[in-house]
Amino acid sequence: MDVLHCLARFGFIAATLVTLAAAVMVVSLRNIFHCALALILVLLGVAATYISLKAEFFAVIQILLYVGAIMTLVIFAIMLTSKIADTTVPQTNRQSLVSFAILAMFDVFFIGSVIKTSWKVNAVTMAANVDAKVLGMAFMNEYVFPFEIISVVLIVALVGAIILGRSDQ
Amino acid sequence: MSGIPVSYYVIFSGLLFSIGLYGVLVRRHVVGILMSIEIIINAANINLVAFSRYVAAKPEMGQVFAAFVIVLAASAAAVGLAIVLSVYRNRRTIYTDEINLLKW
Amino acid sequence: MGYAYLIPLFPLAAFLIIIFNQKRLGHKSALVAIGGVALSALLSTGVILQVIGGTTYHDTFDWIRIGGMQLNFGILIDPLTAMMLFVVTYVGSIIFIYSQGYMHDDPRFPRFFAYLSLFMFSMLGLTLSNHFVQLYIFWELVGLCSYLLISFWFEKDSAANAGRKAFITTRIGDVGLFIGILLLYSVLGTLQFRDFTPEFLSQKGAGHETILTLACILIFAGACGKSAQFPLHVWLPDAMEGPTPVSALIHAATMVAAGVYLIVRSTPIFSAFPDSLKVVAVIGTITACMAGFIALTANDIKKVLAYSTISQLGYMMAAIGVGGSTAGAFHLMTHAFFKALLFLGAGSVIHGAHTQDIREMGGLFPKMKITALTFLVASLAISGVPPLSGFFSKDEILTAAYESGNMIIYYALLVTAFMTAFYMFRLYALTFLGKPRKDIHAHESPAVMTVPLSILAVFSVVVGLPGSPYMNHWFQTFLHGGHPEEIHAIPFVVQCSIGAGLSGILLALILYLALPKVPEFLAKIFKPLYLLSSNKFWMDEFYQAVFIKPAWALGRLLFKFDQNIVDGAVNQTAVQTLNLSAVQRWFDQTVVDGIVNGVGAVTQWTSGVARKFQTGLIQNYLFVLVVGFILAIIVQIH
Amino acid sequence: MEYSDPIFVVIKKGILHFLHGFLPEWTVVIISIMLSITAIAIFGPVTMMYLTWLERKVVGRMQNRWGPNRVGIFGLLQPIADGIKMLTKEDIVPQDADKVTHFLAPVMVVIPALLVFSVIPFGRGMTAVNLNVGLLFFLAISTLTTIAIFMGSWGSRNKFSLLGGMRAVAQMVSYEIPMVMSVVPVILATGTLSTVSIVEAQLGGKWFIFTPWGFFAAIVFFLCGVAEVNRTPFDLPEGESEIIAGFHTEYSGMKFALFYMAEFMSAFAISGLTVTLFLGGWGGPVLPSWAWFLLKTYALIFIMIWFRGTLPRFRVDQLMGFAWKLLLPFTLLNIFVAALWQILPSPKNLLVSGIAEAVILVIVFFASRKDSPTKRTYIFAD
Repeated sequence: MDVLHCLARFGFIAATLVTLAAAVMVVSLRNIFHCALALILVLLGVAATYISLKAEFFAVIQILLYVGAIMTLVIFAIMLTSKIADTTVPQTNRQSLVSFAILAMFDVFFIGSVIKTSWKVNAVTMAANVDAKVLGMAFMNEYVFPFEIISVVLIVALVGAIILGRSDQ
Repeated sequence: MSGIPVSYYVIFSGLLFSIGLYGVLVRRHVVGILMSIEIIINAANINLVAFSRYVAAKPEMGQVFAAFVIVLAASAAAVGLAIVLSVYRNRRTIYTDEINLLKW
Repeated sequence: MGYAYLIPLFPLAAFLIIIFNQKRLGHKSALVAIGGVALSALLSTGVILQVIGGTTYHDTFDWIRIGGMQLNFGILIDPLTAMMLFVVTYVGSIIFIYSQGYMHDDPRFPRFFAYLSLFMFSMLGLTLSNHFVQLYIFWELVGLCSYLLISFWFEKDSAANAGRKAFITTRIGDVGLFIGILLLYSVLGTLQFRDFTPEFLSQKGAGHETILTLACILIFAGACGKSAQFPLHVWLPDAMEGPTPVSALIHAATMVAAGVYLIVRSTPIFSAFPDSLKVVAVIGTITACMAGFIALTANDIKKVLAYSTISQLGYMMAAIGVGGSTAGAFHLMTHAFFKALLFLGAGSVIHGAHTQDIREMGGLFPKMKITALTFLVASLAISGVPPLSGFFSKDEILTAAYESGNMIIYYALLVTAFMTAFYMFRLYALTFLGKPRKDIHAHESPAVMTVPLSILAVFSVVVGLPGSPYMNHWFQTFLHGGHPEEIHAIPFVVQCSIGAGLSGILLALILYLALPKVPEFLAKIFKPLYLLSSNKFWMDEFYQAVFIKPAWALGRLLFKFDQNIVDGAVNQTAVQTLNLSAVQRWFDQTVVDGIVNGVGAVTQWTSGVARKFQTGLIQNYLFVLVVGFILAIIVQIH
Repeated sequence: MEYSDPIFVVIKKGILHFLHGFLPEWTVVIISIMLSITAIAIFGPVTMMYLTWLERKVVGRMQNRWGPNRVGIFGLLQPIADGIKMLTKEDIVPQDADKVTHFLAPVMVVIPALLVFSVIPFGRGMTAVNLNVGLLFFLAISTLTTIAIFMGSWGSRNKFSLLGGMRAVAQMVSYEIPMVMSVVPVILATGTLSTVSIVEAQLGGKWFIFTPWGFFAAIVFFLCGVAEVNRTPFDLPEGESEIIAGFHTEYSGMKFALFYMAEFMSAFAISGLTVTLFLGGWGGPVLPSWAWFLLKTYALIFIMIWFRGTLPRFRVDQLMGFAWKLLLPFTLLNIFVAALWQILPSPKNLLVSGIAEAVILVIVFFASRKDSPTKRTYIFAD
């Protein structure tokens, strides 16, 4: 079975690499619509990552919410605002190089420190599989208060969005 | 896939995060910035889920909070895009460095 | 009897309901108003029955507290209040019903009923109030309502002017009333009616007789204003410009009676200071005579009634003045009924004949029977023919006058009684009897108007009986709160009054039916008198000359003064100021501005430097933030 | 039955067992996966081809025509002919179209349509992948179609395409919500998200469509499904009479065929899922399970075609109003009814929830009828 494991791990690594590449495209492409498509790719890659973490439910939620809902919103917004594919317009401002340098520095440092640390692995959580039922229980029992709060927040945000987006005539 | 060490996920999310941050710092297009923010949020979520799987006290903890984060991201996207639209309607531009009324 | 509080509130509610949706209600508003007043009539019936049962009620709650001084609202229900309630609510409801027919075609129908309801509310409030200030408030409200209703047809200049006149004239009296109240408070330190017991007055008012007398006279001045007594009576005849139901309700039955009510209410004070009573008596008598005399020659049906009202009010005042306050109150009640009846009858006549000038009428009897009959009843009642209500009350008054021993007043009143009978039947003859002088297509009014007439007729027959010797003056006893006052009818007085009444009636009928030439002839003979009467003693002209013209003159004078002296002074000041400021200007521009500009320059320079940091690009800020954040982490770890 | 029912399973088993002899273990696993994939990859297109044939036949009969009847007996070979034609047609790409997007769109649109087949239980033990979140997986994947359609519509720089795309996205996003909501009662009843166990919960004729909530939920779900796959009366995105062909105006040849295929496959998938959720899946007497499944599914597909033959097209505002004002509140309340059904004892719950259902239906209907879309007021045109 180790062959399968190798394959799976290889696939997973490929997925992450694709995701990163897509993310780079998101921040670098000139055509904002292509950026949106790349972002979709990123989100799918993240979903794959979730699957690799045995959080299938969560992966599906990711697709349903992000790809289904949020991305549609984003694309709509892109459509409603103009000059999408006008590649003559510079899409980055003047501080791109310096911030790139800074962030690269940061990443090097970050990766170094992450590798240096030794993570202790909790066997119990490794064994446990978290499916919809468990999550539901968690939401309804010990996280019920934040759950309610978050739903209120959501409603408020949506109402606000409607009021903001309403055209004036 | 228990073979993959947690540090791998952490690095992955860190890179994703910094890419998103780069986008936020650099993009002129407001929607671009919003998308970069989505990337950042996803990076954070990956961390949550990964840690909830590897080193958390309870297995579902991280996922619960990741779910909260997703909801917040959704509302942020909704409000943000609504703002973008109204700004575009009033100022006819969606480039951040042209929306500088606060300057003086 | 706490529910007495509700009595005024029903009309108020009706007012609010109607005024806020006139369009929607339309003619239904009349029903609302009638419902309101009917409900309060119901409640007040309960109150009256309890009072007759012998209970009185006094309740009060805090309204204002200023330091030691405290004003409190409340209601006081005693026999007098009960009587007023009876009059106001019953006459009121009847007139409401009547005016539904009378105003039927008016475009502002709902507003009319709104105003009526408002008036009802304030009148009831006035009746129930236990306190001079409260009474004053409702007093003014009533005045306002009368103003609104007199000038209800404000398209007519005459109506508008009449309204204004009424308002201003009564206001003169009201100022007096207000000052009077203040004086009372300053001396006695209380304004609640029930505190004014004789002993309280005697021991508290000792040493202040003059002030208190003055206060009484001032209060009486207020009463004069409201119930059109001699100097201030001029507004009432003009007030006839308003719709007839208004004249009936406000200017015959209730509001003008408010003055009398006020005096009766404060009889204890007045009787504590007899001089004031004398004033009341004199004024009352003068008013009675004069108004009656004017009424002899008035030709407008409503004017005649107006003047008769004035003279009857004078009657009541005189009665109070000579110490027969119960007689006054009694007459107030009877008069309210038959005078309301008279006015409504007049209204029905006007409604049918479309004219107000009695010289154009005549021979209306066959055309409008019910109106004519009820009118006859009322006329008989007012001219004091036994056993109708008017007789007993008037008889009471005459008796009181006789007993007071002041023969001038007595005979003056007697003459007035005669004149009353005379002009009433002159009016009646000219209007209903004889043959039509002009072909006016008169027709009987609808049932909604005639039925109230009939009801009122019945009332004005029977309402006198409680005070009559047959029921051995139950009413007076009742007013006196139980313990009876001995009233022995003096035959001489009775004969006199009957004689006066009947002779007046006969004379009038003879003169105006049998030999209609005579009146002109008489008018020619007594030219001066006739002129005096028909020009209403030149009262208006007199006021015009004595008060209004001088006021204008003074105004012009003041204007001139303003123009020349005051403005001159102002201009001079201005010029001087200019000179001074020239100096200051120089100082400012050189020294002060120098400093200010210096500061400004410095600030500008520094801020020019600081401004470089403020790019307005959010991403720059964010960038700095991120850099700082990363540095912080690194430093934290190493 | 005993032998005909698991026939496909048996075949697969056989193949695997045969291979097991000489191949290493992991290859066998991979091959077993491959087998399922191939099965689906073949099944999908074939279904699509014969759905087109079926549709043309049925609509033809409804319009009193014969429909395709030249190529092969009953025109059974017509789809193949069409396929050949499609493949040989010239592939036109508009000049300043966004090449990449324009190319990727048809591919992207087929992928989800094929993926969803993997969780549909075609018969006993005939589910490609028995995910424990299968149902949610189905819904999630089917939303990807939206993006694909949008890519196509935007990629081919064309007003009508863009309009079609806009419409498509708006419509799909709107109808997704009542769709998911109408599924919730089923999850409530079965307590699982796996399609297989949902079907097993309905075995023995306990179909959810026979419960009050299930009945209405099924109707709503099916309608939303029809809207999701943009078929009449919800076919605004490709309304020929309004916007030439909507999002696939600029597509020709195989790309167009792919769009077409996607549409029909998702139509099949939706019907299949409706069957799975409410009509007892492959459960049924006598016939083998897969036969039952196909029977029910084709019945539903026939209804879809029937719609197409009968109903006129919605208007945009009517469409939205229908989704947001009628379906959404109704499905929300429906969840409560399902909960009632769950908590009450057996004989009582039928009555109670039935009454509740009726009341809710009436209320929602009248409440939404008050402001049901009337004639549009044109803001810009005059």
